[in-house]
Amino acid sequence: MSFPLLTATAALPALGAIATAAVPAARRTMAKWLALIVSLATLVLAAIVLVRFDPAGDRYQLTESRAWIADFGVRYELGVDGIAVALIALTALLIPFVILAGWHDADPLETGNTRWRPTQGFFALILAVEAMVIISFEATDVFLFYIFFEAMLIPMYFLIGGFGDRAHEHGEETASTQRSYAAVKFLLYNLVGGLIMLAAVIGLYVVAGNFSLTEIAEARANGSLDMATNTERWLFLGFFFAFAVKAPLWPLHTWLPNAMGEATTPVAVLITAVVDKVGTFAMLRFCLQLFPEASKWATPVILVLALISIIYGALLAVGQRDIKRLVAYASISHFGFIILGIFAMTSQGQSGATLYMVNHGISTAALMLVAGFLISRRGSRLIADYGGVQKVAPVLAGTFLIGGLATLSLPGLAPFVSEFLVLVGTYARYPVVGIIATFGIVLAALYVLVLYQRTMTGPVKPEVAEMPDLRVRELVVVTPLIVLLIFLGVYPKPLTDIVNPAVKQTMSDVQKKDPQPEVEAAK
Amino acid sequence: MSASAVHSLWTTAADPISKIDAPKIEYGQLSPTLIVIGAAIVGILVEAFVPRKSRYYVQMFVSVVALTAAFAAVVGLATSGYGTTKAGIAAMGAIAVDGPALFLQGTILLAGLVGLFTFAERRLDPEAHGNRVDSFAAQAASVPGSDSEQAAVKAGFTTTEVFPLLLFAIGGMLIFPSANDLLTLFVALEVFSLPLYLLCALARRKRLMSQEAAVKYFLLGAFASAFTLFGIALLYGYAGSVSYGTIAQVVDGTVKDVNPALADTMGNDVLLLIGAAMIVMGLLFKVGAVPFHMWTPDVYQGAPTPVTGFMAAATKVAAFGALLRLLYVVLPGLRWDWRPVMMGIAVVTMLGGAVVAITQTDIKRLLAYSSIAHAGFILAGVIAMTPDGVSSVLFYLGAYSFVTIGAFAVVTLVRDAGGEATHLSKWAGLGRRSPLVAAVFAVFLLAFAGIPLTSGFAGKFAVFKAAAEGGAGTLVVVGVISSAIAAFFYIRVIVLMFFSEPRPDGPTVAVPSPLTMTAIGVGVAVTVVLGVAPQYFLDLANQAGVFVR
Amino acid sequence: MENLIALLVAAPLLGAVVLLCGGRRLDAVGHWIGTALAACSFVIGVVLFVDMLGKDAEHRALMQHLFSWIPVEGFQADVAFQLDQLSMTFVLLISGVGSLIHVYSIGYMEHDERRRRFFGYLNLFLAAMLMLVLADNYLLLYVGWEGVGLASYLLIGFWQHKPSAATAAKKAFLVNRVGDMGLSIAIMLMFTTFGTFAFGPVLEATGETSEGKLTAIALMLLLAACGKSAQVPLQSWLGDAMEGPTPVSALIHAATMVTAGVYLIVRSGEIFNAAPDAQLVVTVVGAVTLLFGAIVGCAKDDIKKALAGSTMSQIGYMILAAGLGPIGYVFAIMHLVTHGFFKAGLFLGAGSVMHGMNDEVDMRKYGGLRTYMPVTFVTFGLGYLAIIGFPGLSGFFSKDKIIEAAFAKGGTEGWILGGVALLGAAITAYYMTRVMLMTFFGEKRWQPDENGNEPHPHESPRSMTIPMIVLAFGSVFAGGIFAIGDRFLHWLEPVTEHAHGHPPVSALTVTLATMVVLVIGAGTAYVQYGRRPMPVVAPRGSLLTRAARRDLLQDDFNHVVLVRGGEHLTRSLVYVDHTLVDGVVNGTAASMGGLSGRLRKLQNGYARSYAVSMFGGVAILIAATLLMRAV
Amino acid sequence: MNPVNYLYLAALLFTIGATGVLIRRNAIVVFMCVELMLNACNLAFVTFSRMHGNLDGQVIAFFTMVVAAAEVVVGLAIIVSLFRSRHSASVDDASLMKL
Repeated sequence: MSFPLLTATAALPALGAIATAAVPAARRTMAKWLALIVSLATLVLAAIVLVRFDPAGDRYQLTESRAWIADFGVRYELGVDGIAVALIALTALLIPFVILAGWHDADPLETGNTRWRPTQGFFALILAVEAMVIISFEATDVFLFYIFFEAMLIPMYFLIGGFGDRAHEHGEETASTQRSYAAVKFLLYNLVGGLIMLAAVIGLYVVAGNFSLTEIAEARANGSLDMATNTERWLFLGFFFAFAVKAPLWPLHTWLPNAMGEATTPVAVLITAVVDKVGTFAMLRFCLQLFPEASKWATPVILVLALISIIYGALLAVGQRDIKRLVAYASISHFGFIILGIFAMTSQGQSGATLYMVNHGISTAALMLVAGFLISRRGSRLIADYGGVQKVAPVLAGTFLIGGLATLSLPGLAPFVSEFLVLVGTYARYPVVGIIATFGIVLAALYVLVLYQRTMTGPVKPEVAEMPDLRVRELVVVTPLIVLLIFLGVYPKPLTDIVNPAVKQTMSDVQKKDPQPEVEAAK
Repeated sequence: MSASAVHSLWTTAADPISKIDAPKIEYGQLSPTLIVIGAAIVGILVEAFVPRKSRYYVQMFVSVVALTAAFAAVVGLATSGYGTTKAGIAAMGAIAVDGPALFLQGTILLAGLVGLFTFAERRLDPEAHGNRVDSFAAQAASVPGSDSEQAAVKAGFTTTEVFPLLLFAIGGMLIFPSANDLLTLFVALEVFSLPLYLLCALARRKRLMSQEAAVKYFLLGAFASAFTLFGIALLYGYAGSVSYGTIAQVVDGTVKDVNPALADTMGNDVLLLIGAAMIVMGLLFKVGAVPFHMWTPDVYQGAPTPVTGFMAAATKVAAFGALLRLLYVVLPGLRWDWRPVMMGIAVVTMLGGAVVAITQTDIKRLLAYSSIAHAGFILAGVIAMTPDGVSSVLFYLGAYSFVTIGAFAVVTLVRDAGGEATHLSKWAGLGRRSPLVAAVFAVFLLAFAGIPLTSGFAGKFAVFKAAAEGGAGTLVVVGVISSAIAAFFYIRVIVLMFFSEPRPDGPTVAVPSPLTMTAIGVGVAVTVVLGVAPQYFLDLANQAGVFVR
Repeated sequence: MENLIALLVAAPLLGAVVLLCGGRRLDAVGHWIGTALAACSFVIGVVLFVDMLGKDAEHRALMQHLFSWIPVEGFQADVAFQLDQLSMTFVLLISGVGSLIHVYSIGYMEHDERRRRFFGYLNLFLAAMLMLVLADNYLLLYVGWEGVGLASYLLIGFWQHKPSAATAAKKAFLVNRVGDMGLSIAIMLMFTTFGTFAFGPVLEATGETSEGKLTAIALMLLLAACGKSAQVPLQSWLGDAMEGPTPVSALIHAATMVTAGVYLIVRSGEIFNAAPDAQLVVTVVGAVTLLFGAIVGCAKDDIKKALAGSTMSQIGYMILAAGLGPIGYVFAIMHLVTHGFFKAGLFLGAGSVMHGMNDEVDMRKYGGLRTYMPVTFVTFGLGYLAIIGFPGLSGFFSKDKIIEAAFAKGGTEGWILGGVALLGAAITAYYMTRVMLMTFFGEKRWQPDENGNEPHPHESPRSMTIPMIVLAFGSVFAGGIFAIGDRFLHWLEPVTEHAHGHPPVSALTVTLATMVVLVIGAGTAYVQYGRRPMPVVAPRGSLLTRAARRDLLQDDFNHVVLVRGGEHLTRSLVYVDHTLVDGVVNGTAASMGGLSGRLRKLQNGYARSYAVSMFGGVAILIAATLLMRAV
Repeated sequence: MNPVNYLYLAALLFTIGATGVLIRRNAIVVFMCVELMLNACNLAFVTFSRMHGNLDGQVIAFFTMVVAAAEVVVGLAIIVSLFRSRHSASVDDASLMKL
């Protein structure tokens, strides 16, 4: 067995987390650097995975398989297809920026207490999340995936509840109560989803007898394992519910605004840009592969929900008074697009959805992190507290605008490619749905531009008059993201080349063909 | 009733004594129990003859040696195949020596050993008059707050009787799951119950609550065992024998020689059903299943925390062991009658425990209710009626007991002026004051909540899996729902510890001696190991999954 | 040769990148870099033009394939350029006028400390606009399409500290987005219909699909065009867009960007030809806008807003012509080009005036400026003559052709459209004369502003006047050069095939009619504004006037229906999200708590009640067991 | 006479005992009721032993007595200590812990 690259990619941040947590209280900066270095090393490993991955090769590559819990029919099986590779790369890429952006977010308020070591905890938890996210992208064993899909909640929970924005308009007391409310809400929502999934997982075992994704999918394909229609549907629902909570899909979304609003910005980025992707990813990998029939059966409802998410999320984003909540609702709208693309069941839709996961990760990270820098300067998340920043801090405003334009998927920036693919893919099969979804792009323009106008333009508010422009550290965070946004917007080919084969596979799993263009159909 | 039968009764009674041949006892196979009981008796003698100053150490020594030896014996028996191939009935049909018995005895002994450490902890309470004291009353006989109590405290008395009591309890628990006839079952039940009643009354602080707990536990326990006994009587009346094997045969109708009297009673299933129900009730009482659970919160809260921990862990193990044997060996022929009923009980137990726990404000009561909910989960596995069911239950018990002892051990550390600070509000901000302790407790809570990568998840999964395979899918769904509800209050505690500001009058965390540290350490270790790599223990449980008839 | 095409786009793009990322150290030279790169792409354009003239008409189109952009299963989008006569026309117009306006801006923006950024944006605009007209498929066109939208957003809002400017910019972008929605839906339709959206394949395959499909596509394209070219019903943004610096208004909101809609329709000619109904709608939209803009133009006292109205109306002419099909395409483009010259000229003139008048825009505060700023007066005057279609000047030829074509549509439609076109011509003459008179004639009406410094009207610097002069030349001669001998027609015919329309009345009659209405319009204006003194404060005016001042109330409509309605919708949704969606969850949690609290009561601490529960329990147990046996 | 009647008696005694546990307040009395229940069991054992004509029942009866005695020892100890600290043997007074 060759060097277990995938295991290493996940294990490195895990070990890094332990090491970081072990750093003594006084050596705060050391912990930060350690975490940063580990995350960068992980990035390198991810890059190696990306390189070693051969789009033309087998569906799952770099596979590893070890015995684990034979009694539960569980094996330690890893393997990546194009979609997973892309998302692993995204994760590994974003974490260093998250860490950099959160450099000072976890400095302890009272330095006297030597027992309490928030900084170490903060960065250790971030690395732990990274490890778990990566391995859940790699897992090709349903149980293994489930384990980390669930376990991921705990570090996230502490990240949300334990660390919040420094200055809060209502004072630290309310802040902490709201934080813990948000954290609990996050955990319970996802835990309930996970537990319902657990029932389905057990059901799957009873039906299939093991958890190997490849084996089950194969057995489903060649008919050696046929589920009763209702069984399949129930199992599908069990899985989908958990993923829909994580994604999040309307009406299971309300935890996201609270979580993103109360958490520190880097953590908010972690949630929406990385962790939530596991949900949509899992729909693509597990729902469609394991329960193709049920997926098709549920498609109409899911499409409607996705549509609602798109419009509803956008409208609510327009109505927000809080920058971070606004971005959160925008994300809900975007997740609607992703799910739409997945269940449109066309190559364009699914490729689009996959690209969308990556692009949305980058664009939201850019927008949210800049927003975070803004908030950290003024100490308020209320849009109304800003105005005329553009005049005071042009670079900040500029980057903010670019992030916003990416969010409204301006052509030339990465999100446009994915969003358009999703729309085209959806339209090809469900024209009405496609057209309704298109309204989303107008609403997106609305909430982004309103946000920009209210915060950045107009007469300079006295409170922001002394606001400093972006610092070097912050530029280091934002610039690469923006460059990436533009690059992937102009030349997404490298990404699509990796993704396309995997999508073709998925399409064959669900036995769906792309609708023929009318003209060719006529011929 | 035929006259001949009566006559035969007389004649056999009139036979010369010499006819009775001495019973044949397999001392080797019974050694674990014998060692522990023996040690307990030694402990009594120690109390009688060893000077007070050195009793503590001697008792410690005796108990530790005994438990270790007993555990070694269990391992020895298991390795020499008594768990699998050589499994059989010992002591003239009174005791079964087979896989489940040995597995559970092993678990009980280890739990007992860990529990013993928490019993022996003497660093937590502030020194009274220069004597290190443990969490037991200086002199149980003295009235709380009286001069005699003061004197006892001043003299530095400590109730070292707890050690022999603990050993007796463990001895009874060792017999309980391996009892192979109803009489042994009943005797074992009493043997481990009575010491526990006493132990509950021996708290050093909050003695009134402690005594109240003891009274409640005792009266209700006695009440329950009366029912059990009557059930035994009825079953005996039905089958004409109290040995499991015979009863099972009678139930299945495969019994060899049917004398007219037996034929008479055999027809009468009412005896059987009522009897079975009453015995099962007694066992359900011990495991704390709704609606026989109501003693649990009060007793758990009032009893000295080390006792609570030990009780919560070991009693459950023993009682579920006995329940398994009863249902799988004696009453399999009856499963269509009891299975639906047990399902109902499992459902109400899972939900009831979880729901009521939501609004608890005392950490010990909270854990009590959580233990009720867990009893429900385990019942789900019991109901599976498959070998997987047995092994999953065994695994769950093993995993659960150590988490429990560990959790209660942590509870003993958090103290303020009035002893242990068990009110939840006092735990606010514990994570800030002493992150390590809080983190450890969080781990236990997560295990209780069944979060993946903890033993709790592995156990829950095993049990639910067995239940689902056994065709009890509804139980899985209910179980999942109640886990969701349960998660809520485990999370509440974590929130309290980590996300809320510490109170100025908050409790301090005492630095324990290696004893308690070991207890907690073992708890954490087991939690993590069984969570990450449970395979070995699952195999163990699988091998141990077969009862001997 | 074709490898030069990419450079057309690359040059200004480079400029944009350099200027926007360059930072303060480029402030000194920024405007030069920008201008140089704009000029550079103009030069390349000329080179290509010359080269193109060298070839014979059929083989003039050049293609350049750069790289495949979005390769996905069954979906092929390339970054590829196509340079045919149509594109070439635009390239020259855009880069030419663009360069001039760069030069102009050097002077105009002299005192603005963010001049570098201004030039960056201008270059960005050029790049996007050139990509728009050079793209060889609709998706790439879409990129340019939104690119110019972005540039216009940035430039309208260039003076962001003015809330009005920021709002105007936002409004422009949003309205355009609505149009863009049309374009993207059109592209989706093409994809599902033809499996591609490259010009060549799509336009060839039009024959192979139903008219219904084509009509749908055409209407969606029209929607896009309306958004970009400020046609009814998406015209509302253009007036506000005048918040931007005047060069921007000249370049983007007069000469080039707003005409992109016309380009789109002409470019998609085959589709429209095959969808008559859609064409009819196009002509109607054109006609309506034509009048709408004209009327608005009559009422505005803000010189730029008046010109904006006129722009609307002129583009209305072009759209109308484009709607007429093959008989109109060429004239649409021709008018577009000439309009590009004179309207740019007019705006630059206006800018020059404002420059001299402390950025005063209210024409009622002008008057008699001809003596103060002669060059501006002359150039503006020439532009004026051109736009009203004074015989011999550009506007005359191009507009006249359109009116003819409109009549040539035939049938009642023809008469109606022609009539509207004529009426429009009259109104044009009227409001332009009005502008002219109010600005340059009569006696001076300006007073010191509140902080007492009185404007000192003066001629603008060379950098500003020269572009004006050049454009004036354009507005004078372009029309003639194009029209005489149908040069322009022959030049474009290979791309947009041309059909000769036969107006019911002779061309001469039409021309004469045009002259007549022209005189009437101008005359009325003179009677109203030339003869009697102009009140500094606008009189209340007739209902129509007041409506026209408010852009015929369509803003109020938008405000009431869209803005207010939207606000209510979002606010109620926020409420729903918080109370309903969230409430359900929190409700469940709360009810759980309540249930728990109630069950707790059972645990009342009395041992005997516990015993009761046990007793009851065992009773139930027995009963149930027996029951199980019974059933 | 039919031994079954003794069973009825046993059941009766048992029920009386159980009822006593439920309705009496004094801990001692409650405890006596429990003992009564145990004795009811004994009666049942003996009767069944008689019916089945084997000695198991009688043997069990002896065991039961011993166990009962043990219970008395432990029980009284606890109850007395409770009484001494509260000066009341009422089980209802002992309700510090509830909810």
